Amino acid sequence: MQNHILSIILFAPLFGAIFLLFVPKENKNAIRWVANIFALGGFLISIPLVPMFWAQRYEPGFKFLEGTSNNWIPSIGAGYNLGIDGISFLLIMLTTLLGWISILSSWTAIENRVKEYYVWFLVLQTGMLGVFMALDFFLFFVFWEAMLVPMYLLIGIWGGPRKLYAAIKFFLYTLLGSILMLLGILFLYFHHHTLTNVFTFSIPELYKTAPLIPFNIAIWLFVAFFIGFAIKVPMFPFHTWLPDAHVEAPTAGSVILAGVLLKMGTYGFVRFSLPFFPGVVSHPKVQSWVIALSLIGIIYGALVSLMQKDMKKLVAYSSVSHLGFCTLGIFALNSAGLTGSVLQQVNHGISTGALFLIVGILYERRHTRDIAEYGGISTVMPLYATITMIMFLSSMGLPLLNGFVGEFTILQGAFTANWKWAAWAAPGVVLAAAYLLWLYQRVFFGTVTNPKNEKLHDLTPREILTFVPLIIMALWIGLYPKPFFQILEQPVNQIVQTIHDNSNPNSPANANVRPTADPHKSIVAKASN
Amino acid sequence: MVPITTIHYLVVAAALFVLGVIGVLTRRNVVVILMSIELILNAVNLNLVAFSRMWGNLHGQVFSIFITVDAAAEAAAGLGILIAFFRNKETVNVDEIDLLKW
Amino acid sequence: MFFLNHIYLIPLFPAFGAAIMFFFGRKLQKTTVDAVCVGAIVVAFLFACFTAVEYTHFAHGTGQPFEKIVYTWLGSGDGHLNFTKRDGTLASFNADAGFLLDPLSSIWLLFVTGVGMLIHIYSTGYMAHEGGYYRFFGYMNLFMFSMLTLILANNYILLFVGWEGVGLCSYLLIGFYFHRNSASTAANKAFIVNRIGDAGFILGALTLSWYLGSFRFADINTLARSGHFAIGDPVLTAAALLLFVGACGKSAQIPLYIWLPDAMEGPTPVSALIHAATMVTAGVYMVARSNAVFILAPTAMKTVAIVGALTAVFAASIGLVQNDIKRVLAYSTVSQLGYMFLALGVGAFAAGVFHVFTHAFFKALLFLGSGSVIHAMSGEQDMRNMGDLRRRIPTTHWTMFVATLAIAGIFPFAGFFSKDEILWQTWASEGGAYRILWFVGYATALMTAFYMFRLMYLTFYSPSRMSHEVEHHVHESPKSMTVPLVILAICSIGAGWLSWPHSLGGSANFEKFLEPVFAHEAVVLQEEGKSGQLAAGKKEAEHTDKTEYVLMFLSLAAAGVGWGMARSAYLTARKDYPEPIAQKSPRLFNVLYNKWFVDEGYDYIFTGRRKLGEVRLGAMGAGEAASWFDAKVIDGVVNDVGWVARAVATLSTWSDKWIIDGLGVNGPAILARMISYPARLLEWGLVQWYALVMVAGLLGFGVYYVWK
Amino acid sequence: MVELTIFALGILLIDLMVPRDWKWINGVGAFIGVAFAALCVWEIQSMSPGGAVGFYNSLQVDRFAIFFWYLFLAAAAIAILMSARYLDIEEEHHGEYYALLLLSVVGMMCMAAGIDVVLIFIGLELMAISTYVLVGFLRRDRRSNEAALKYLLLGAFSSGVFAYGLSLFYGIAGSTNLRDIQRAVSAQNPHNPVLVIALLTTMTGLLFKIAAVPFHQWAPDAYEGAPTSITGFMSVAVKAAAWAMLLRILVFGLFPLRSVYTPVIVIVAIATMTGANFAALTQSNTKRLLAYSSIAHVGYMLLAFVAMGTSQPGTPAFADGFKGILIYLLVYTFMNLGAFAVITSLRQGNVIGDELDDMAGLYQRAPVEAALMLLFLLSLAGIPPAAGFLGKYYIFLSLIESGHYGLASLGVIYSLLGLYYYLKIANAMLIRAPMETERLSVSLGMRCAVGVTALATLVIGIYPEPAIQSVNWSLGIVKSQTARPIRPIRR
Repeated sequence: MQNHILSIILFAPLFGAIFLLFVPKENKNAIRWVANIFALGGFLISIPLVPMFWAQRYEPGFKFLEGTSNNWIPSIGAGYNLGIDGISFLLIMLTTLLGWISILSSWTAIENRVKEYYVWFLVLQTGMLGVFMALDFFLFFVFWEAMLVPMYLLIGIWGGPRKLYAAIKFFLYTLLGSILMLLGILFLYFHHHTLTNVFTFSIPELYKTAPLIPFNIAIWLFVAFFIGFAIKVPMFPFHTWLPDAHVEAPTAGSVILAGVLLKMGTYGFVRFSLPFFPGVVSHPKVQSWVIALSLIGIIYGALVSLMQKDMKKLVAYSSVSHLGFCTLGIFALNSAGLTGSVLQQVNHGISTGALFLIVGILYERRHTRDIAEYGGISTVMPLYATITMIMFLSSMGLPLLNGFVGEFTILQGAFTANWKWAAWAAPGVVLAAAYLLWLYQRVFFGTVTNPKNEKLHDLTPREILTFVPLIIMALWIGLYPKPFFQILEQPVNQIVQTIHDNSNPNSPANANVRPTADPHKSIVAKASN
Repeated sequence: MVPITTIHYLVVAAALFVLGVIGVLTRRNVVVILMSIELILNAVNLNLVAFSRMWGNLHGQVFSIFITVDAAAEAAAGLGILIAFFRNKETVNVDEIDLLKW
Repeated sequence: MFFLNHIYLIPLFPAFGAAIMFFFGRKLQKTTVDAVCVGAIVVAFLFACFTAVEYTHFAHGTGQPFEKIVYTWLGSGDGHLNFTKRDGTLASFNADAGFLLDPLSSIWLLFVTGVGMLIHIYSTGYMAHEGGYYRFFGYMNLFMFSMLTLILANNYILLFVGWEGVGLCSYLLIGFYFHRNSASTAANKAFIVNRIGDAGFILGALTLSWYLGSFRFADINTLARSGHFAIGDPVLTAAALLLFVGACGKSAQIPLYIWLPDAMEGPTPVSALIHAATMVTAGVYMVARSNAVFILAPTAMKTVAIVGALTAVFAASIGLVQNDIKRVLAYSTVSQLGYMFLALGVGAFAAGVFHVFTHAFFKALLFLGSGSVIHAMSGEQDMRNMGDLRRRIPTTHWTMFVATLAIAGIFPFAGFFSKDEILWQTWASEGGAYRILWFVGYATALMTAFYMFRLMYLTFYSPSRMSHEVEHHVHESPKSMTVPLVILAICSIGAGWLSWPHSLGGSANFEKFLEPVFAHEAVVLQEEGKSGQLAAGKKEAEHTDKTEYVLMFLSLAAAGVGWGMARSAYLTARKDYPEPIAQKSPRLFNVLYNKWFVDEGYDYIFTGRRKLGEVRLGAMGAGEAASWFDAKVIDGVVNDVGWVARAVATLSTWSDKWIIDGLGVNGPAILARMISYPARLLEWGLVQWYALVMVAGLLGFGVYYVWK
Repeated sequence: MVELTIFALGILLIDLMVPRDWKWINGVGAFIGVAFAALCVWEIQSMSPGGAVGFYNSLQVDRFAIFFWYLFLAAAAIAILMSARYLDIEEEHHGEYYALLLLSVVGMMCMAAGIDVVLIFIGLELMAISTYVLVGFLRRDRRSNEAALKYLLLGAFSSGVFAYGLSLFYGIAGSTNLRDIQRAVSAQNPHNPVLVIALLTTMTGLLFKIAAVPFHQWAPDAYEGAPTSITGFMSVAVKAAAWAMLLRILVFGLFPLRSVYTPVIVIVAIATMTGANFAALTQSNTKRLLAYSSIAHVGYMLLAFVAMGTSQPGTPAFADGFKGILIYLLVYTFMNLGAFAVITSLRQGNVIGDELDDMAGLYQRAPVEAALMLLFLLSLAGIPPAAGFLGKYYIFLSLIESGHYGLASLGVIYSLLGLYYYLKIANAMLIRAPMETERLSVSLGMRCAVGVTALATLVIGIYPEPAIQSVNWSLGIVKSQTARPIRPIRR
């Protein structure tokens, strides 16, 4: 169990999907039950990971290692090699939880082609988990790409009116980034070979050689990776696929998209960009450029969502703003910033996921997301209104709810890196309150003006059940985040250490100086014995 | 009187080749185009024979025989297909063969 | 030590009440709701009293703070999660759920729980006939929880929890009547304006931690007082100013005061509790709490003083002409808060806190009284339709009269002592420019007296202007409402005596009690060359000064004059009575009546809710611009790339077809005649065209080779 | 090969005897023939592991050849499986079909194994002529006739040019054996005009056969017109054979001239990717679309060839480029055949089924096939874990290793375009509503064909190790072109 738990968690959903294939297509409820059981099962079997991980949270390096660096495709040095650290651990738990919730939430939302829907969803689940678990670049890339297909189909088949446009845009946009990233990966792979005469995709191995790439080359590699991840996040100029994808996607799709898929970009930054190119990311120019994009994203996203007329679009743009915070924290390049960023990624998964569920519930009842259609909902659906309020508050970062912890830690990191950054990020917090409260006022306050809204029924038990875990998590992280900080401490500090060791303090001057030869030698020695 | 060297053969062959190419490009009748292709192949044969003479081995001649055979086979197949085509379309003009395009 | 060690329970009682309301409230009877919520506050109050007593024993005079850390809230708690301070050293990122009790917080603790309790009791009567009864009390309890957290926090971040919490509750309570659009708008306004302040606050706290390496008040004060930092240290100044931005938001100072008047949309007890007695004084509390930092930043101090004075007079001027009884009180609150900040700004922290203390009682009383009036008038709030209520609702009348005397600063009511102290300190703290501040404060005192007595006369004395059905509904409020009024009235008389000044032979106990918190500032102030009035030791020496008596007399005179003016103007105000200011200068009246058009200006410039001609400025304007940019430019580029690809494809494959069709339209004859034979080659789908391309390719290779 | 020929003739004879409704016998016979041939190949392989040279030093049965032989046989087998039902529908059920199929395979084998230009040329023509006929096999279909005619004219033309180049090489080397030609050429100055003309004309022939721009235009027409099963067969087997020939001649024989031909290849590669991808974007006919896509794939493979041409033998770039091409061909065989198999199965009584609209709502009509088609399309687009990614991986790797970052990023852009038009098909299948709703009836053979190809695509994608190993094995020889002892084998 201990040695294979990752594989079990990883393939449980896929197994579910295969099992689902044998359920007759006509019997929709059976399909729903099976899918939900497997989704819940997928979540439950990931629970034992928590105590196991907690026991060794301070141990350095990756844990629960599985497979070797070349047990899969020896001839190219790719291996089925899994392992997690604090960062991936949190994201994995988030994925399993959200996977279950979103499958539960689509019980009534999906009426046609039910079977495929759940099959693709479970496949998607496996793909996402794989991305967070892979310790082998080849494996990572396979999961990274494989996961696009189900998402594409979820948007394309069960999406809204402009689903085709949105789906293709999503697929092409992401593929562009990922192929550029592939080129970067291949270069690292080749570079590792030139140094050590070993062909391997093992990420821990590449950690050793990648920082030795001279700056003038590393910068291009960084750009290749950066575009790949920035599109996924999405960061400011690359974000336009997100609103379309969100608006067209079915509710559960949006939940997963916002909750997990976007995190892959940020995860990529943390896991790859920083440790691979410490010299580049710590170069003042590069850093300030990326930070500038993040800050633009924060304010820009908030401003745009302020003026949206479509609820879902509003939430989508708010994600742009929130993820701006995440990237800001990452590229502050210090412990507080990174910790806060990862925490904020989890928080964003929880609260924005919930927001999409909320929008979805109204949409299911009224089949419109136009804000002007609503008003005074809190009189007809009081419970719904309450839950919405809680989630809005958590999303706008109210203390004692999860959002604040992440945002504040990020701001702390940003401030200690450069106080101006924090100062620029602060308006984002204000605007967040502005657009969310305004939305709340327009939808929930006032009197019921639209007769269609008078008959709306309040949340069903199933819908309540989808929110309960999210609210619990929000309160937990808000009230007692200490465990999360402890889980993140070791990996974050390690990354910061790497950057600190490899960054040359007066970068612009001797950034282009090749690193001395002896590290190469040492590496070669390492490889030989 | 100038002795005739391999170069002369080559030039003649090249001329034949070009003629064949031009024929392929310009003639409208499929049969004529097939004949122009024969022309090209004959240029090849001429080359081969001249060279085999120059080197004094038989590879070239063997090759040229094979090519002749091949030319015949191609012509046969070509004519067969052309007949099938003619049945359907009542023409042998290449510029009316434009069903498949873009 | 039981109570001290379990001090964290104090906020938890109301939190518990709120939780009950949240989960089961809908099903509960009104009586149960009362029992739970009011009970929670009563328990909290008693607990607080015992805690305070225990604290006095614990500190026995030295005023040493008591600190109780429950658990590590932010941070990993094992000291490995660090951040780099400004000087490059590492500091651990840490914010505890820890509670601090010292004289300052104990004062707040007592009057917040006390006044809170009274207002809860009052509300049981006032809200008796309102819908969403449980919701109201749930919110109120939640507010008490936040406020107590704010008071008892031992670090800036936990304080921020309460800080945002009270903001949230005021949002919820202002928007209590959410059917009214005006209410929800006012609620949003309050929250967002507060959010602006909060941003400043957070940045200030971050600055402090970045500079001093901690969020704990204890650490920061010790460091700030260690003398390592020069007076006027730029970073500390910046931090102080940022914190003050937060205070401006919470305590409704210029330029962020705009939300408070609108906040009157909430039920009256809410106005009394949140927007008069407790929440709005949080800013004062926070500044007083950070006195060690502020005192090192003279610039910040000056800013505080000036902003305070301006707010005081500005709000008072608006209050002169308002007709909505609650709005008058709201502006008077803003103005009084201005007083408090003026006091803080001139270094008279104790005086400022003292004014907060007294103000809590009489302003709460005024609001509750006005609530009782509105209750009696069955919802009417416009003073133009009132009058002659003194016999109809006697208790309300005399309690409110006491409060008016107090706020006007009539001896020996509470307001007199605190306000007088502030004015005196302002006068004495520094020469020159500060005398202007004194004058401003003095003028404000005059206005205060005027508009308060205007309110009294219009409401209680002048001939009745009520409509008839209203008139015979008028009735005195139930006991649950009047009793708190009486208690508060007593406090409004007595509270001031706690700090009977030396000059009148008293022994300012209140200040003595606070001394340990501020004493060091006195020293610093002296170093700055000011006369350290509030260094208690010096006091006797100071009081040989005659001016204090003069000023006292002057302020009394001002109060009297204001009273007189109001009496002459409004005692006999009949229907559509004349407004004296309007008669003197209509334009000025108009400006004041429209609150100096500040809201409109903000709507034009900052929010963008009003369009300036065709253009929309402010946040919404920016939003529109951004969304346009997003749709047209960024996404436009993306789509254009796609479009171009498609276009190229179409051209590359369909152009020939197009040519042929085009020519086909013109007739194949022309084609045949004009360009008979090369055109045929051009026609796509022709074998020879393919062959030609092949040959062209071959030749192209040759050319390319030669050319290379 | 011999045994295949026998089988081919045998089928012709049987065909005369069997009555109309027993025609499927031919298919069975052909299939047995292919299986038997595979058996023999395996026997040869085990008999002479090092490889052997026969037919008077004109035929070199090395691992390289054997690899390709297996490829051809597999393709032929799948094609046969696909054909049976299709031909019924077309009412063109004749033994010649299978005979020609087998004969063309024989030709391919000669091309793959020949090291003497004569033999290579004969093989080429044998293959080509059989395919001309196969393309025109639907005698009543005008499109088929036209395709065949065009293909024949252009094919003959190109082989003429090709032969001209070969003749010049013979003139230079004095021998038709590639090994001698290599020796002679390396002695020559690579910029000798005759040599260059010879090279260019030869390359014209080669590039025509692999259908690279600007010698590609026959392909879309021929693919569209030909019987779908043949289209599939051509698009993989013929192409593979052409590549084998190209590698034999350019890498084995004319390697000393690579400084001359690589720049040309660069141009061709870019032109091919550009032209094909853009042309494919707006196609409405599935077969034609796939035709252009296959041309685009040729462009990608040419990129790998460029990487080889610009790097020394023995460097990882060279090896990976070579591997890339072979693996690409291997993978491509399965995924493309699979795709065409699905299209073939769309040919129903009244529908031709090669328009994009015929794909609409395929999911509702045949879910399994739609799913597998999706797999093939993703594989063609190079999305892991489908096999296609492996080829892309090697090509990009070789480009990176040989430092062609520009070409690599070009490849990136074009693979995006590629994804776009593959998605067009996928959208039609999965998202659009079906035009007619009756379920698709799929024959057993077709099921086998689709299943096998899908299985291969998926397995190679998920566990590519065996494929890579086999390619390495087959390249063990091509890498080291040093002369080896000649052991004639009698057969």
